[in-house]
Amino acid sequence: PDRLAAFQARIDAEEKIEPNDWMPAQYRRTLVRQISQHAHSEVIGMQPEGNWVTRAPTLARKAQLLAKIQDEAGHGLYLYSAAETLGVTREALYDQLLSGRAKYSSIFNYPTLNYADMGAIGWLVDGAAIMNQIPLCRCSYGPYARAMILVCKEESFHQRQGYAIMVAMCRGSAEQRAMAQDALNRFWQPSIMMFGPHDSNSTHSELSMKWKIKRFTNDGLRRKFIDATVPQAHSLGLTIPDPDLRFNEATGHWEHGAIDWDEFARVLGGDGPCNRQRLKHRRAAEAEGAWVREAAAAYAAKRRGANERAA
Amino acid sequence: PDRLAAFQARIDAEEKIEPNDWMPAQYRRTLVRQISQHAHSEVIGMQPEGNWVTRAPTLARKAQLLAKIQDEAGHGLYLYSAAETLGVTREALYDQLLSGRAKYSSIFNYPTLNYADMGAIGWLVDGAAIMNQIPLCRCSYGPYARAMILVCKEESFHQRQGYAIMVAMCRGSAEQRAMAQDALNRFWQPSIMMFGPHDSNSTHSELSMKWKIKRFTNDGLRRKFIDATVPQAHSLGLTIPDPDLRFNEATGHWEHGAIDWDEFARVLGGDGPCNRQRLKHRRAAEAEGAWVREAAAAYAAKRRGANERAA
Amino acid sequence: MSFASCDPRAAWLMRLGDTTLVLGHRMTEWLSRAPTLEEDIALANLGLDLIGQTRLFYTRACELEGGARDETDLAYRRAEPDYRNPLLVEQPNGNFADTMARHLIFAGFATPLYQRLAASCDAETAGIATRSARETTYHLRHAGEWMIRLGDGTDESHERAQAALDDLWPYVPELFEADDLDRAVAASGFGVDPSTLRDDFDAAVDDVLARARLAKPAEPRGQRGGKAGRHSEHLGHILAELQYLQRAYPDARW
Amino acid sequence: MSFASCDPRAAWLMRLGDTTLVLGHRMTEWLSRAPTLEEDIALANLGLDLIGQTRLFYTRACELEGGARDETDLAYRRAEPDYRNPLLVEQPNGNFADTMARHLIFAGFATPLYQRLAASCDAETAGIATRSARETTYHLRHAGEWMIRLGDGTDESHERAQAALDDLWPYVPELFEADDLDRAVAASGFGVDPSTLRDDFDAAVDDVLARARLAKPAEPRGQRGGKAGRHSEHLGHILAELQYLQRAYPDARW
Repeated sequence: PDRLAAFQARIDAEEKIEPNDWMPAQYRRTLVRQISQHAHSEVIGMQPEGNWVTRAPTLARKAQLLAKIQDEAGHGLYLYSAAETLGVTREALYDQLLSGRAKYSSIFNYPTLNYADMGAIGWLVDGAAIMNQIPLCRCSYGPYARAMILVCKEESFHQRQGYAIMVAMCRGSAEQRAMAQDALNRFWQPSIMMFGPHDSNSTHSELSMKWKIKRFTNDGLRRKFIDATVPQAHSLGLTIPDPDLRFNEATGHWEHGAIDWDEFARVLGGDGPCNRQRLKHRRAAEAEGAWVREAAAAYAAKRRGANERAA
Repeated sequence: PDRLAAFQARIDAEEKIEPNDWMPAQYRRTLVRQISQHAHSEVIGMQPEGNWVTRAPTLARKAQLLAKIQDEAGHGLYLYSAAETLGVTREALYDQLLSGRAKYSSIFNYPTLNYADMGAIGWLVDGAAIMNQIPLCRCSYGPYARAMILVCKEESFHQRQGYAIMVAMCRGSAEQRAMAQDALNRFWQPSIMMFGPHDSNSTHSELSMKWKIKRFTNDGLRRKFIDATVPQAHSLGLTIPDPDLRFNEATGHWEHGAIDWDEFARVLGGDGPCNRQRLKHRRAAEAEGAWVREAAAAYAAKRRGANERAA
Repeated sequence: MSFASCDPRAAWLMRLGDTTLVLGHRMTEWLSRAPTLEEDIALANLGLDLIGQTRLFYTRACELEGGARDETDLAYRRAEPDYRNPLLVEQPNGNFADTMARHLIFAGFATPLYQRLAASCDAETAGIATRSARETTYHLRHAGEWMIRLGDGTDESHERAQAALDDLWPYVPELFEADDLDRAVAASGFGVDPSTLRDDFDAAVDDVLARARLAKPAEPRGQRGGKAGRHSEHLGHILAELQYLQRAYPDARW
Repeated sequence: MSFASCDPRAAWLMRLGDTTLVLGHRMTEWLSRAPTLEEDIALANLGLDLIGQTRLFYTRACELEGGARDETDLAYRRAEPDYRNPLLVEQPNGNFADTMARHLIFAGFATPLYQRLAASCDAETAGIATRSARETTYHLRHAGEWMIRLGDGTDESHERAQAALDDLWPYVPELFEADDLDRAVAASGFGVDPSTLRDDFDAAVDDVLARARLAKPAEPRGQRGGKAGRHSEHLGHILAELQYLQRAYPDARW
């Protein structure tokens, strides 16, 4: 209890908690869960965009997409490393992903169906991710906060790039504009769901706020995102697929219609359009790569043996 | 020696030899080799055409190509059955193919690189095959002769169909005409090689002639093919890729330039453009289907057991 | 919802054609890769039937629409959302059990559909349906016999067959959900309401699964969207290959 | 032989660009399928370098040719025989050993090629080559390290690595065979005669194979044709995917 009070005092003083510092078991658990989910999301998130790399319409767009997916793999690595500072192994976390026990952002269970989706993902999905993640740069846990500074910097580059793709599509042919609208239609709801359930239904929130893992409520972040995004959609000449969306002059905020939380729960629960496909793909890659990882380990062991004999 | 004389007398009298008749071991071996090579050729021959089924340019062409490849699989089945009447199993023959010990027509080791190849294969490859095979309808071995009657009927349909594709290509756009000429350029030499080495270098031939397995010489059949094909090429507006090709007014035959027999030997010996690819594909299909064949066998055994218990 | 054609009859027939086109494409991917030579022939046969049905459905649709488009326009010159096949048929071939399970589901759905469509008020359509029903009756038997062999074969084949069913079952509900277009053509006596076909499907499939010693998966909420033009990621890759020559050489005549 | 451009310098640079384009495409096929996350990043890097090189080679080729075409025309709007890459780079990815063996061969060829091209009489080309040589030097090290790990790892990995080398070695000779175009650009001081690169290639590869305990395959007669526009069956499938959007939407601006 004394330790707990001291811990809370450090948090309240905006000090960073570091790996070797004492922390409540619940704090550790919450962080492991959140960081590893984030890492898994980066890894699974490579697939929907990877779906268009071989078909990217120009070499510049191909390179851009490839670089973005590479960044995502890099984020996955940073985040697994941050999680490992809390005493878990990447293998154990990865195993939770492959066995379906761990969650990842449910947005990646939607398919990418036309090239404008590469724009919509950058603009909306990375946009929503940044809203969620910028406060995490000030998270009380040091390694996580530092990883997020790097991640956010790259994500905001991706977000601008995604918007630029949308601009190009909306300035292009009628078919391209239709693709852009179609992409927005499919990704809008899943994007605003990324902020999680309404505050009234949100678990884990209170403690996370107190421990400064989380600094804003789900609804607050969602509002901020919508306020930023609606004018962008209008300037693209696109229609937000929400007939109830309206600007509230009194509050100065955009108000959205009902969100289909049943769908959110279904997709999170494994029953989205691509959940099975995403995990199957990941498992197949793991299985097919097993002999390579074994070879690398065997080679490293031989080298160690040789070095020891030489020493 | 008496049996041999009686056997030869039957052959000379144009009687058919049937599976249960006595025959010289060499006659049996020659037939097994020839029939199984032919069967293997049908099976491997599915690949170069199969390469274009998913990309066939119209539904009519797709159906036509699919039906043709299906016929080839059917020919493979007939021919393996004919070979089995000589006391070998299809599995044993198939194993010779997969292990690389058995040969198949070397023409199928060339790649199909544009859609006109589907025309050129029908026109030239099936055309050459028919020239080789029509005499086999009168082969002294009954089951082979009967199989060849059926095969030849379908092959000649394929040949006409292939020529019709060439006509359509040559009547089409400039790009299509270029594809047709390119296909002819690539398939001409391999097609005239299909008749085998010059008579002066041909092994196996003499005995095969005496036993009426074979009725015409390689060069004779090749001449017949060239005489039939050159005017067709001209009527298509295509150029035969042989600068030395000329019509001999005295003999009334077309005379071709030198054939690259080194290449023939190389491709036959396993070093053609697609030899490795073709066998790899076949082996992969066999390996991937093993569990299905095992399941079918296990099910059949269970049914037999159940029927016996019931009886 | 938007229809793929202004004429509901044409739009509905196109949907049938899209379904057989995409499944036919998947079948042709098997060519020279089947577990036996006999099965190579059989799968080619299924593919040929499907492509044949596609041509008949498309051609009649184009006639009803007024003749501005033909089968090549429909098969080769449309974008992903214009295709209105259910998601089931664009799922990858996977292993042989996956393909047979997919085909059992397809044929279990298409056979009663075509049988009822044989009573269409449009004589042409009725004729196509009669012929097609004969074909898919054979498909149903073929896929059923394989599911029984695999389900009651070895432990490995049983496991694969069950996994195939479990993986594909989420695509079953979409087949039987009637939308506005289904209801419109059923009401006019031209087409069939797919929600009326479920009992026939269950009877056929239950019989096979019982003999195969396979468990029928619990009814999932299911994945849907293809009938409204919202597909899986697979369709785009199919079209890239299928349409390539027509797209690359728009002026050619093949 | 026919050149892919009237300007031999442009034709020769296009050949380099075709090579990196096709190999780059193969690399992108690995995305999210690598044995480790680190390797996913590494393979993406190789792909990025190759696509970057492609753009530079194509762009300079288009300038030399007179500017009527651009990199998009070259990458997306040509037919199979217009591409002049050696057959090596269009071979399928296969397993990880196949990909690493292919890349060892490519980088062992491209590194000395680019190093000498850095002395091109065309300053632009020399600059591109200098930059590219730095990249492929890293590729050579990366592929070499993996071949060593696989060759000297487990029995299984050794066998796969050796099989990969054996399968790909027939595509080695084409890389080093000079044709009229190679000789023309080499003579003018613009380009490099590839037949002069074989010793460097052998030195680099021999060193890796010795450390990997892998046997260097006997020199085969080899398969060739790609540099003259006569490809394997694989290239058509690559282009169907690569070019799809440009072919399907010729009026779009991306």
